[in-house]
Amino acid sequence: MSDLIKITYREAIKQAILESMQKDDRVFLMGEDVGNYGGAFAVSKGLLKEFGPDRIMDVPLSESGFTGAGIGAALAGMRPIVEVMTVNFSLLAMDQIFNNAATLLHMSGGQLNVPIVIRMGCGIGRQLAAQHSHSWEPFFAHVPGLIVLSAGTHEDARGMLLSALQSPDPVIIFEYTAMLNLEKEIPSDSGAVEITKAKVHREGKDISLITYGAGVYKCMEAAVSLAAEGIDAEVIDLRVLRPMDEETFLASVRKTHRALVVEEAWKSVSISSEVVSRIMEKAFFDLDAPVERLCGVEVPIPYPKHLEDASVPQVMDIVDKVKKMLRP
Amino acid sequence: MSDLIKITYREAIKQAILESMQKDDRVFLMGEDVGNYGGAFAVSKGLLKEFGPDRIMDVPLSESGFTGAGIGAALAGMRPIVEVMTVNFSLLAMDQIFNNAATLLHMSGGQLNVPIVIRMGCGIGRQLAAQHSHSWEPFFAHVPGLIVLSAGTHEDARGMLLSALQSPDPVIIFEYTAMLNLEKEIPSDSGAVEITKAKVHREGKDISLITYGAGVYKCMEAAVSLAAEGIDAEVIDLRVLRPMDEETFLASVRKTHRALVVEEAWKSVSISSEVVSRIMEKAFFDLDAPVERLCGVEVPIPYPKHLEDASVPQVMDIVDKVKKMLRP
Amino acid sequence: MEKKKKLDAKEGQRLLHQMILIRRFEEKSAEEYTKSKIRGFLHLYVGEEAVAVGVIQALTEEDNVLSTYREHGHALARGVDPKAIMAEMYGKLEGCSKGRGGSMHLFDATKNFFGGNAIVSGHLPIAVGMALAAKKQKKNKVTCCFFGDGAAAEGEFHESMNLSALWQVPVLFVCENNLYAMGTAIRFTHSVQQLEKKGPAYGIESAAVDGMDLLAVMEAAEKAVKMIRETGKPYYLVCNTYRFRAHSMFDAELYREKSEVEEWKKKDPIPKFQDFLLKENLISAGQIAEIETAVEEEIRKAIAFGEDGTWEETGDLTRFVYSETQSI
Amino acid sequence: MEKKKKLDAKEGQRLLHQMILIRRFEEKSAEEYTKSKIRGFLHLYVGEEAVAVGVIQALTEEDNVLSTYREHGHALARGVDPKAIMAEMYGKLEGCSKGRGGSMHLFDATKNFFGGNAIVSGHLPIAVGMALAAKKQKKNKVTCCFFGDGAAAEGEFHESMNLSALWQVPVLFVCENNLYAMGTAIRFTHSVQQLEKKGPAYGIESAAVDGMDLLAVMEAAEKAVKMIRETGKPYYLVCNTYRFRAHSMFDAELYREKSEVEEWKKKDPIPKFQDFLLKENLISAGQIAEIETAVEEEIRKAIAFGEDGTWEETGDLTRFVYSETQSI
Ligand SMILES: Cc1ncc(C[n+]2csc(CCOP(=O)(O)OP(=O)(O)O)c2C)c(N)n1
Ligand SMILES: Cc1ncc(C[n+]2csc(CCOP(=O)(O)OP(=O)(O)O)c2C)c(N)n1
Ligand SMILES: [Mg+2]
Ligand SMILES: [Mg+2]
Repeated sequence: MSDLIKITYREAIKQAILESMQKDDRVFLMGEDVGNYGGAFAVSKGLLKEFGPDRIMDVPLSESGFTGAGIGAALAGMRPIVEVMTVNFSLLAMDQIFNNAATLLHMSGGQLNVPIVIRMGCGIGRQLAAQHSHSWEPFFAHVPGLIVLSAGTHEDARGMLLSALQSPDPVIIFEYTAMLNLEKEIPSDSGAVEITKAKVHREGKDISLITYGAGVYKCMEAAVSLAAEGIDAEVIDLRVLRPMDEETFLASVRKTHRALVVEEAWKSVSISSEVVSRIMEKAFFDLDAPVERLCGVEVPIPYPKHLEDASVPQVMDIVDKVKKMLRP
Repeated sequence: MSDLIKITYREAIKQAILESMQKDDRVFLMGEDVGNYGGAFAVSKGLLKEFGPDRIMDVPLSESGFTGAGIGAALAGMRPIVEVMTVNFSLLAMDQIFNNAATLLHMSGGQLNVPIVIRMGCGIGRQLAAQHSHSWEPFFAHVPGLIVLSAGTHEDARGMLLSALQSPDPVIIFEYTAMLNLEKEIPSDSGAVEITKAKVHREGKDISLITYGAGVYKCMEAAVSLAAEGIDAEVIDLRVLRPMDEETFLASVRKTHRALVVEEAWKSVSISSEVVSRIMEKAFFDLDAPVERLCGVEVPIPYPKHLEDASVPQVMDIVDKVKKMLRP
Repeated sequence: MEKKKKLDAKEGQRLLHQMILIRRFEEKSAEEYTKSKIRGFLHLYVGEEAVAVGVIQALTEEDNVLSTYREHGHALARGVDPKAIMAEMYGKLEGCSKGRGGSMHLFDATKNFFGGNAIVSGHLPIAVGMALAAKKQKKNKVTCCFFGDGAAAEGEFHESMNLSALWQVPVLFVCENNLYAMGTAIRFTHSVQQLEKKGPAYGIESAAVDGMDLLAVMEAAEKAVKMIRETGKPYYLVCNTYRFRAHSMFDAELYREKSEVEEWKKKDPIPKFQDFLLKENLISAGQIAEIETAVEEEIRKAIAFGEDGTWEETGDLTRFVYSETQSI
Repeated sequence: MEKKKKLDAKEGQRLLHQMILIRRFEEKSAEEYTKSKIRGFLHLYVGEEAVAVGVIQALTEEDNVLSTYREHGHALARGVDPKAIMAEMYGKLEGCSKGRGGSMHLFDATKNFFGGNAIVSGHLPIAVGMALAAKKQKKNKVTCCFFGDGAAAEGEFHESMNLSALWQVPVLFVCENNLYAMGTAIRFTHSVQQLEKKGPAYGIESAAVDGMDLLAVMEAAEKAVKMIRETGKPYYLVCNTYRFRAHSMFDAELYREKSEVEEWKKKDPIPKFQDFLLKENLISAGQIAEIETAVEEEIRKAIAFGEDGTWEETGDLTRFVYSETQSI
């Protein structure tokens, strides 16, 4: 086995960009402030110097325009990485992503591939208030034709991009801005990762915690606390929000007979709704109790820390909820 | 009780616009081709002549611009009805709807109301292919701050708009273009309708069919067929997709112990996912069998009739599915 | 002037053939629509033939062409097989998009014909991206993008113009100003109606031309393409034209006077060009009759091909939602 | 010229007071940010004071003002209580948005100050709509909308300019061209960098002015507002200015030379205006010192007010997602 290295989430993404650009000269990065500014979150700092302005392209505020341009470039044989600074601004590019990137292959009878990768910062946790704290994975996960990935760990922050660039189909990658500075250990040779499967991060027998994105480390932390109290939780990171790998979490539920789905997005019509529905449909008779959900409160996220914290599930909320579910 | 009149779905909407404009001179209609063309689907035909161009405003192709302008006008005391011709084009206005209309009240600490009504044609059924056949109710139903209505019947096509214009908060109304020519009988004095509750259209004891939009008449028809075979289905029209009235369908499921959720939207991360989840969470122990779903196939809708038909649940699919569920 | 001298008989006849083919093809399509052989939206190009033919003749086979939902003319002028187009509108597997797209979504990658885009203005950013790719790949490839006067009001027009000029990419924007966006006259959609005046705001070389005059369009297009190839910069060409028929088959044409249409029909590009050829002795009356006969035969074959085509198996509905091969 | 003659001592001192208040307020905010009293994104207006002060003094209390996330200056110039602004940034209930919005979302309906909008360009359509409402309501009300050079590249700029000119509504677009959109210099965002040249493409009366010169801005704004009131038409004013500080507190300023910043600091609008007042004997050194002291006191009070403010109860998190009263 290879050595472990300490790395921030930010650095993990950056290395992936760097490596993919070195490997394939069809790859280029375009987005607002990715070049001269060094990336809104300093992810691409230094890359402009390394690759020059043709491959690290600063673009004007024109989300629809440059995302569409990325689609066009992909159609024409390039491998663009389009950075939509954060998901909050992705609505402006939604038409391009949903009506073009997601439909062209099918609508053209298989003629036109759109091998674009769209990365966006996502989530809550920096007191940025209503218009800048969205968790909109559910929108993207609804749309056939897209592959939707959520990088809930450092390995995935690094590996998903590398794999996505091999995909003939459009891939959306959600990155979690609240985790950028977080340091973790990953294998020094960690590279491309599987992008069709969910992952069991911790095995357990009492309950399945099913989550993604910023929920992953939170659930792992909760599982540790729960273990101390004698509750053995299995933690599953969905990773691929579309097409969803249900086998992994169904197998888990068939083993533990109980599940809690945890996500930061608003509760209604969310990823967790879909997970619960699939368990209902395919593992109903394995359940000892109803599956429950801990999700984002359905409110435009407010600015103050205490209200922001109250808007999404925290580790203690997960712990408490599991205890209530198992020891009512 | 009042007389019944025969009316098309189109005429029902038109009467509502007419009546609301006569009643309140703050109301005006704006949208592409609502005036001189008479409405893309002839809904507003004749209204320009009646009310003049200040109140029936043709707008340029600028979905973000004119929807945002509607939000501004609402903030400033008007009661705009913005027609986004069809939901397919709403992505271009999504930022205005989600980041502005839905957030302003909360984000301003209760200072700013946005009493806008946004109507859009929706759904499949006219062989318009991938970019023109979307059912995107799920996106809107995910977003707090919005009231999201689905007019699955002629009474609602007429009544929802009247009620929506009384709301201090932004209301989205989905209208189903495939139903425009459909004639039904409604009470001649039918007017404003309740817009917080789902509706039981048919009582039954064997299974709950939970649906909305274009699924409503389909489920009613299926229920008639099923009745002929001795299966007594209850049919529930969700009507209000956000905030969702769960009481009505939970009560139904507690009675029938079985449910099938039917919708035309793509299956994953949909309205049906949310309904199933709430039943899981709140009526699990009342269930005799897992709740099932019949939804749109996850594919960009193709042009040919046979493939289009195969893309969404048809009456016979519902009948067959229910029979399989009840007599496995 | 110079142009007129250069045109030889063979080329003149070829172009006339194209225009007549488009005209008859559209007339036949309308007929097939009333017979319900073609369904969905059908937007005809009658009256505007000189634009597609005049512009596309200036391109090479390597160049890219993108168009709107009113694209039969562009596809035909591009050399897409009329049989494959008709089969597409019949919804058959032999169609140029395997029947999935219908009238609004003609694609033929072998001809570098990229649709067939039904979201107004949605293909402009894509065109910019394809041109960007050509620049990066150092290919001598112009990307030509057709769109309407209505499209120029969308934000994507602004973003695309700016991006193309900023990046200096070889794209030819062709605005087909037929004075109406559906039923909305240009005076209701643009504050400045000489649409060529929008170009200088982006520093883009711009021109307007009489789109009813094939020779004028040819000359303008050749000049534009020459400049693009020489400088690598974008060019914006406004072709002032008129559609003789309704916007689509759903249009009652309430928004314009019959007399206006009649006035414009006097400028019909086909007799005009025919007369020119006759006057210059580049064609004989007999040769014109031969063209008409040949076109009739082509269309007869196209219809037969459509009729004889196969329906895609319903079981293949979800093919090409994602790619079938992982390497492209 | 004429302007300079008209300015009396009292008014001159009031305006100087405003500029100094904004400057000191921003400096203090930065300080509070480093103390973690203020969180989220913080965008300072230092260097650009003459724009907000010069434009807003030309408006009446009835007029509407909309701004971006860099809006402290506009709020202060508009007369929003500095205490309420500071409390807002402290996240307290006494803030002008009840603490929900923070720095990027200042609102004060009593001052007709409508944000505080953090999606770049998202408020332009809203401004057009408010102006449209004023026109419909026959109110003598100008709507003034501030935005940046970056914003002008967004599609919504194009749509809003066109709509305002088409509809002839009383809106004043003020582009604060500070040469950067975050870290992207204007040469990377606009193909034509004299942004006032964009106005004629819409037939909108346009002008550019030295935004570092209060008197020049005042004169230009007064002329613009006068024209708007007289004609009811939109006006587009570009104020060329510069931000002395980083884009936000997360900005390492890699994209510009220190020397460039120093060069611009020589044009600091505050000493310039101060010198003018001194030279014209409209103020004495002692009076300037008094203003500084008064401002210091105001800011001290604002901080104390913020400190003493109350945190909203977590239980009230979901207040105002929807209105609490049904009639507005
Ligand atoms: C974004 C979007 N909005 C609305 C429509 C509906 N629609 C289809 S064609 C059309 C008019 C377009 O006019 P123009 O661009 O002038 O092209 P023309 O049809 O005249 O060729 C409209 C409003 C659409 N397809 N896409
Ligand atoms: C639609 C959108 N895209 C991106 C951002 C991120 N962002 C915030 S401010 C900014 C730069 C805006 O520049 P400009 O309009 O010139 O205003 P300035 O900050 O210079 O005052 C960017 C890219 C955003 N808030 N909204
Ligand atoms: Mg047109
Ligand atoms: Mg700027």
